[in-house]
Amino acid sequence: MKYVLEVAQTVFALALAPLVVGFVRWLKARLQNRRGAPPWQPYFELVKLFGKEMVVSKEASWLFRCAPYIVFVSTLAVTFLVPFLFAPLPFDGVGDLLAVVYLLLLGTFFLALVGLDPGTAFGGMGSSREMTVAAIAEPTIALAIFSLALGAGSTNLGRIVTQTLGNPAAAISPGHVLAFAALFIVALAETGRLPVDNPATHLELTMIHEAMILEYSGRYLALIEWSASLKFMIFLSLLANLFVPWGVATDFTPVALAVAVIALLLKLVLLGFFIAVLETRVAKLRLFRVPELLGVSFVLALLAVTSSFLLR
Amino acid sequence: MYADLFSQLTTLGSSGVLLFGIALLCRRSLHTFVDAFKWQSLVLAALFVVVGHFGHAPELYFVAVVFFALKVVFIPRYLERLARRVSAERESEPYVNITSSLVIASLLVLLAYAITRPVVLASQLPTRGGLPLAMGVIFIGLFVLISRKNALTQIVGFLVLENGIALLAVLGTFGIPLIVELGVFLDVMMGFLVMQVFVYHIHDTFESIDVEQLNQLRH
Amino acid sequence: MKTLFLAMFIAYGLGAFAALVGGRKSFGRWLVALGAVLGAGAGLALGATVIATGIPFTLFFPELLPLGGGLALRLDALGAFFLVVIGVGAIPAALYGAGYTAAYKDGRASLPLLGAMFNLFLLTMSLVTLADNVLTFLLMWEGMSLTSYFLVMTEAGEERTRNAGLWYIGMTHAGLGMLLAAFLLLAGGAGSGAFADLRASAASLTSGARDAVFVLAFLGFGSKAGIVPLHVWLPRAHPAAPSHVSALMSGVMIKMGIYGFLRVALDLMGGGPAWWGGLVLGVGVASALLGVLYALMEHDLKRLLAYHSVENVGIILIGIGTGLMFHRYGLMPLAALGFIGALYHVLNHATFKGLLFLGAGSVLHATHTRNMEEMGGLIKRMPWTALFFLIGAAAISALPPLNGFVSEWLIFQSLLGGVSIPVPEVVVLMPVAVGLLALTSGLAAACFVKAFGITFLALPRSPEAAHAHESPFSMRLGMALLALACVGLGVAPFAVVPVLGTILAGLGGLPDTRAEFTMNVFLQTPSAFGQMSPTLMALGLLLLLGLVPSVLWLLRLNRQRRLSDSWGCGRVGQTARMEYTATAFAEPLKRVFAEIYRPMKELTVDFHPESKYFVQSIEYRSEITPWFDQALYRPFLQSATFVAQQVRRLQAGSLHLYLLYIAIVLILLLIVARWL
Amino acid sequence: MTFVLLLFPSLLAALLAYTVRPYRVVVGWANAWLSLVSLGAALAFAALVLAGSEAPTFGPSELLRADGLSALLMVCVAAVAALALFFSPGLGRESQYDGAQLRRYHVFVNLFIFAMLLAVSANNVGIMWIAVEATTIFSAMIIPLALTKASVEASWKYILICSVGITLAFAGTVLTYLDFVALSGRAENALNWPVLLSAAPGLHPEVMRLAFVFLLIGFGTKAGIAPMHTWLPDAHSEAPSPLSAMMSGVLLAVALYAITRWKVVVDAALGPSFSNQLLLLLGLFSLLVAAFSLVIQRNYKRMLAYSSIEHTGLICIGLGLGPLGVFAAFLHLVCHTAAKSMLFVLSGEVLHRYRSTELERVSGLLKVMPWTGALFMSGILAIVGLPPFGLFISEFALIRAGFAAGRPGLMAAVLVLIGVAFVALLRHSNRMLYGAPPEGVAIGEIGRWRIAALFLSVGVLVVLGLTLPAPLEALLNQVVKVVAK
Repeated sequence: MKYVLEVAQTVFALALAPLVVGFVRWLKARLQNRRGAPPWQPYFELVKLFGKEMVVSKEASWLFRCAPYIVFVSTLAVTFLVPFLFAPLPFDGVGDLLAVVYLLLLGTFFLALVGLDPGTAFGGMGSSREMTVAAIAEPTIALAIFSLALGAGSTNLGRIVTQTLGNPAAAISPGHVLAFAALFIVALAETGRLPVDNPATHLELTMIHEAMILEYSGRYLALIEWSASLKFMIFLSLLANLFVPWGVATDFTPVALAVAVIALLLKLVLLGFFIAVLETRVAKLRLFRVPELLGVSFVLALLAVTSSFLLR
Repeated sequence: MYADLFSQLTTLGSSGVLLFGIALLCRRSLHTFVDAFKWQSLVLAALFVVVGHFGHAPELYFVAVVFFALKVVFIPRYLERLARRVSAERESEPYVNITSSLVIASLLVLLAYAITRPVVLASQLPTRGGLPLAMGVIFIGLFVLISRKNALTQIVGFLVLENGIALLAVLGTFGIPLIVELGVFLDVMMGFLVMQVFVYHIHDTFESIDVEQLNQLRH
Repeated sequence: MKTLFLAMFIAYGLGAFAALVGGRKSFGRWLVALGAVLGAGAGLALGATVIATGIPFTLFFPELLPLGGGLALRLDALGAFFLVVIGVGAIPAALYGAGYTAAYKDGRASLPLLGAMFNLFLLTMSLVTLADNVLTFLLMWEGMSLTSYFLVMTEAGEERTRNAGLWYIGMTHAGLGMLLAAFLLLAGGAGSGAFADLRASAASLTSGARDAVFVLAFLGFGSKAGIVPLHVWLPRAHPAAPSHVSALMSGVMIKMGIYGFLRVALDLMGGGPAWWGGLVLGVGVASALLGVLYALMEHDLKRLLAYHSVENVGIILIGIGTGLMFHRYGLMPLAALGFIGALYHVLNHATFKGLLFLGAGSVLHATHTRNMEEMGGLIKRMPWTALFFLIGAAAISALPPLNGFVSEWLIFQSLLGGVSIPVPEVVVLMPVAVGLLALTSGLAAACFVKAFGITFLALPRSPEAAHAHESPFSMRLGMALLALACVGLGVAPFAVVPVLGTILAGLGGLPDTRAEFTMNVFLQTPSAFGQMSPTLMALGLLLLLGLVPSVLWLLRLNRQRRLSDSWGCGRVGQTARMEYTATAFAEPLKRVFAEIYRPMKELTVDFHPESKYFVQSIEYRSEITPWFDQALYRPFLQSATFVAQQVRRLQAGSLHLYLLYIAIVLILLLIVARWL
Repeated sequence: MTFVLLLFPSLLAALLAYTVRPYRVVVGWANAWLSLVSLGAALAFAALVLAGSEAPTFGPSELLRADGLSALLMVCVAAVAALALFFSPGLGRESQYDGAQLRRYHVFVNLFIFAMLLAVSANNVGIMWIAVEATTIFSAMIIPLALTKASVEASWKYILICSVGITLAFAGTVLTYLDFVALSGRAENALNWPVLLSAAPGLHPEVMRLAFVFLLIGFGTKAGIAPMHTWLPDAHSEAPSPLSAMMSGVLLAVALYAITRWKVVVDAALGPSFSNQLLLLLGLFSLLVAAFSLVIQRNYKRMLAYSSIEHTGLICIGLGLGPLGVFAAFLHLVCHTAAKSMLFVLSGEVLHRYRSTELERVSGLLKVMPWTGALFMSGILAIVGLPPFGLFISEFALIRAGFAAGRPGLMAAVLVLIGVAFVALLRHSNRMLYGAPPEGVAIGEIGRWRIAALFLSVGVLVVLGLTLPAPLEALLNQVVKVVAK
């Protein structure tokens, strides 16, 4: 029974992901007092893309054709591990926070490879910058995990959520707050949001994530767009549920599940609003200033660890 | 009286040998060089006879005769012939001028005295007084070898060194066992012959017997 | 077990003999490969039986090496594990070698010597794990270095190889000197030097002597393993050797350094003060970070892989360092976890580094060049090699379904476990180590995207790359075996971890952790701090990978596919010059870590004679020379040559000077004798 | 009787070479086969000593005596002599020396061997000194076989430095005899070694210290201990290779034998500490000088000469490290003799083929003469102390003795210096072995028999490397019993 709920939760997350991206885009448009496309616009794009034929470059190899599936599958696998609605997930033992990070790295690895495959300058530039950002973001994620695990006594996501639910005082301890800030910056870097990479443009100087998938079309582009939005959704819900776990259902009664869904939606809206405001306020950083930003997040994470250790 | 006459005679003889050694240092021309050596060997042969007589060591007489034949007659004659044959020009300027080499020689003799103090105490023979002088001759022989540039003078320096040791032997032990003594003389003679042959070789290949040119083989 | 040992010995011996007799003919080359495979197989079996039964295998020849107390061989669990690692590394390399050495038929290198030395190298390396007294160990150790030196010098035609060979044998000899000093200090001079006596006398050593032995052993074994300050020979020697040999050297030989260090630090000395673990951890982190940083900047494929060996040895040392530290504070289960992570990474590194070097070897075999800037598009001409190289690259970047991830996860967990160390200032060290290890794995992923992307994908950048051909079957077979091993070790760690537990049981007081770390399919760390099941994860990924395309197929979505040019901003015709090059790929990271690299930049612009505004040519040169050579080795070499110059002046050629030497020494010694 | 068999063949060979006016090849071969007779005698002595019988003596007032120490050296000398004679110039293929030179060579080389054998078997210390002096004189005659500026200079320096050195040793002998006379009056057989040894405890310590300094400097010059080593590189690089093989391999060993004989007497007189410190000091200095002189070297014969100085230094250090050290030192001596004599003979072949002793002009040896190249490489690997060969074992034993004698600091220095010499030697020999052969050098192997003979010595080295044959071990134990009672 629990496994059916688990699959249901994954399908729910899968369905919700494009909406979250659409909502943020719509909100940003509104803030720049533009009418902007409706929040559910991404669904139309996905349906359109799935219908179109795939144009593949002559130089590309078999890797080009199967990479989208790998990227999508790896992101999908992560959704099985992340506690969107209820905490003690049946698949919790299969992978912990480290596994989540490395699964996402698997996706980025193949995406970067595929950026190089068609042999265009854009692809190369995109994958080079993507891997630079990913490499420098790694230590911050590891330290954020360290501080969380320290507090909860285990790196498994379910245990962390239940632990923080158990003693709410821990949620507002400096360790958690600093870790939240660090993880927030890294989330922006990983999902290609504004200060690090501009998701809305095709200008080769400013696009990192877009550059790699320039050559894709049709079904492949749909899969990659969907996994990108899913990744954005994962990071937001991680930020939400690990640090503000109230509302996550611990037993499987329908009422608790309903509460969990509403709580999740509320948190996502809140975070989406915050990101939209941030993106309209701040301009894109020059590539070689990104390491300084990630350096700041690294120091935050280090402080999180030491403080959570000293106050234990 | 009998004993101290013997020791006085031996110290006189050994100081004579030392004097000729030092004389060797301030000689310019080759001929006078060889003469000094000849006289030194003569005094040494006489010393052999004296020690043989007083020290009741009859075989020393035979050794003295051989020594005389070798070091006074045979070697100087060959040296003269060599000097004429190789027409050694005037002895080229030694490394150290005469006065400072004399100062060094005296220092060496003083050092010899200091070093051989325990040897003199250890030996009970009446002739022990001359031991430091013998060590002095050894050091001076070494100094001649180092300071002279001419190959011939180096051979003479080597022979003076040998005289010093022979003197040490006769004063300290009234003559080492006969087989060894004869063996030593045989070696000295062969050594001298080989060195003499080499001087001819040097003369043929280097046109002069100044050892200064022998410095191509380095590092 | 004795028959297995004899089988191994005879197989290697026959292999070497066959090489000497008929090395040049292809039949001879296959015999050599067969001898090596059989020998390695017998060694593997011997190791497996010793691990399975737990009874150590001993053999003693008193009349051989009587000065060192006889040729004593004893294979206990630790040695057996490394014998298994040799087997795992050697079998594919030998198969690969049969095909690869065909290239030397044109007389560039002497095949009989290569074949014979290959077998002897494997034999001496296996005997290193079996040695049970000081002289046997050192003899086999130096024998291993000597045979591998000959292997490195097979292509001794170029000056670069000779230089590499000299660096290699010089460094290993210095290492041997330190090991000799360490062992003799440990044995307290007297005694036969058998490891059993060493264990006994180690306890009675003063703490100062124990520290000296530890540092000497660490430097001696570290120089072979390739830790940072002593790694300079590794990027020179490994690329110079033929690829199947460098696969063996990188994958297996540097592990002998780890084996030796574990044998001395853990088994003979039974652990020591906390700063031992701290030193190993510090050097491990430094090696890992600097290894990957310099690998990023390399565009010679084999040098890149050699620098990665330095990085992975660093990771192994991190595992050992945490293990030693926990051992010191009595947290035995965590100590066992650290060592298990290290040993697991030893096995994994042997597989994926071997695979990568063999892949690089077939690329070299096909394109006759090691420079990545001249490759490209090989995936279309060498599909199998590309697939195997991709598996290797994914494994080394610790991506989930493969074995790199499992051992890196174990080492991360042991680092995270550091929290329970009572001493606060040591614990602060842990998060820094975690951060740097994560940075290293991130950079490794970036480096292998560059390595695989530039070498195999996009358009061929040179005619050789354009005409590359797939490598023969034996080479692909070797790579296939290793790829399978990578996937197998990645998917089924629950089988391997308990075996590692039995190996470490009782070594230096470690508890038997056979059942502690695995619960049927799951891996978990002490006090259930971290739990993961790579098997289920791999199954899940596979299931989803099958599910998603079938769902799309069921929905009858549009499946046409049309080939056309890739987007070039409207310009017609795409050439290889438009692609990203390896240097360009690594340029952002070079700019980020500029102060570590301190790159030498040189820009020369010569203007048109008439006017300053027109430029005839701009030349930009930027080079990165590892500053170890300048900072550490150059002054050492300069001082040696300076002293040599002074000593040379001693023999100045003048006879009088020589006689003066004798006189001075005589007078000095007389004065000494007389008065002192 | 076996003494006659030991000494007489070389005299006979010298006589034979002298009488046959125009030199003919048959004389060379006869000498070579005669030398095997003395090798047999030496082996007989070794067997005799191993059988545990009292040391055999011979001649008026026990002139000759063969105990463990001298038996070991006899075998070494006779073996290297046989090897050298089989490779002497003038045997077989054309040689660059004319008839007269060859005749002079064969006369004096056999006299040289006779002198060495006499020195080793002499019981009387004076006779030992005379024999060592005789070796200098005989070998000096044949260094300048072809009269060139370099060989004349080398031979003049050789004869002068060695004669001066040896005369100082004679001064030491006289001082000891003087002390003996002061103790118990003149005696005909006073200079016999057993007599001297039994009287040693009574001798005056101060005089014996002076005497040992003279002896160490004297025989040290012949042994090539720094700073008296300056003649060695010149003499060995200019002499014909078989002679330099013998000089480097065995003559240094004979001088070290003499130093050991006297060390036993001096240790009996004033305890081992004085002689050990001197030996360690001079040994370390010669190791230092040799190791760093190897770093910048342009002539491969001089390179081998400096490596002999390095190994002499090692043996001296071994002698100064107590009984374990003496065992290691003499094992090192045996291994070094085998390796160095082979290398010098090979360098002769290389010189004959490449016509130059300059390192720059010799390259691609493995391509020009594969088997000789392989032999040369194994020789270099042996003297550098790499495993399959005996020197690795003896260096291990030496350093273990050092640690046992409580001198880790000194051993660390020794290890560093050995490392410097290791890298330097390998750098030069790699230059020679690999690379492309210079044009104008004929490709082709030397005679099959010569390679077989040299493989014999490689075989000896490998056997010494892997195990220690029982007779040799027993002989070495006898030596240790004699030397470090």
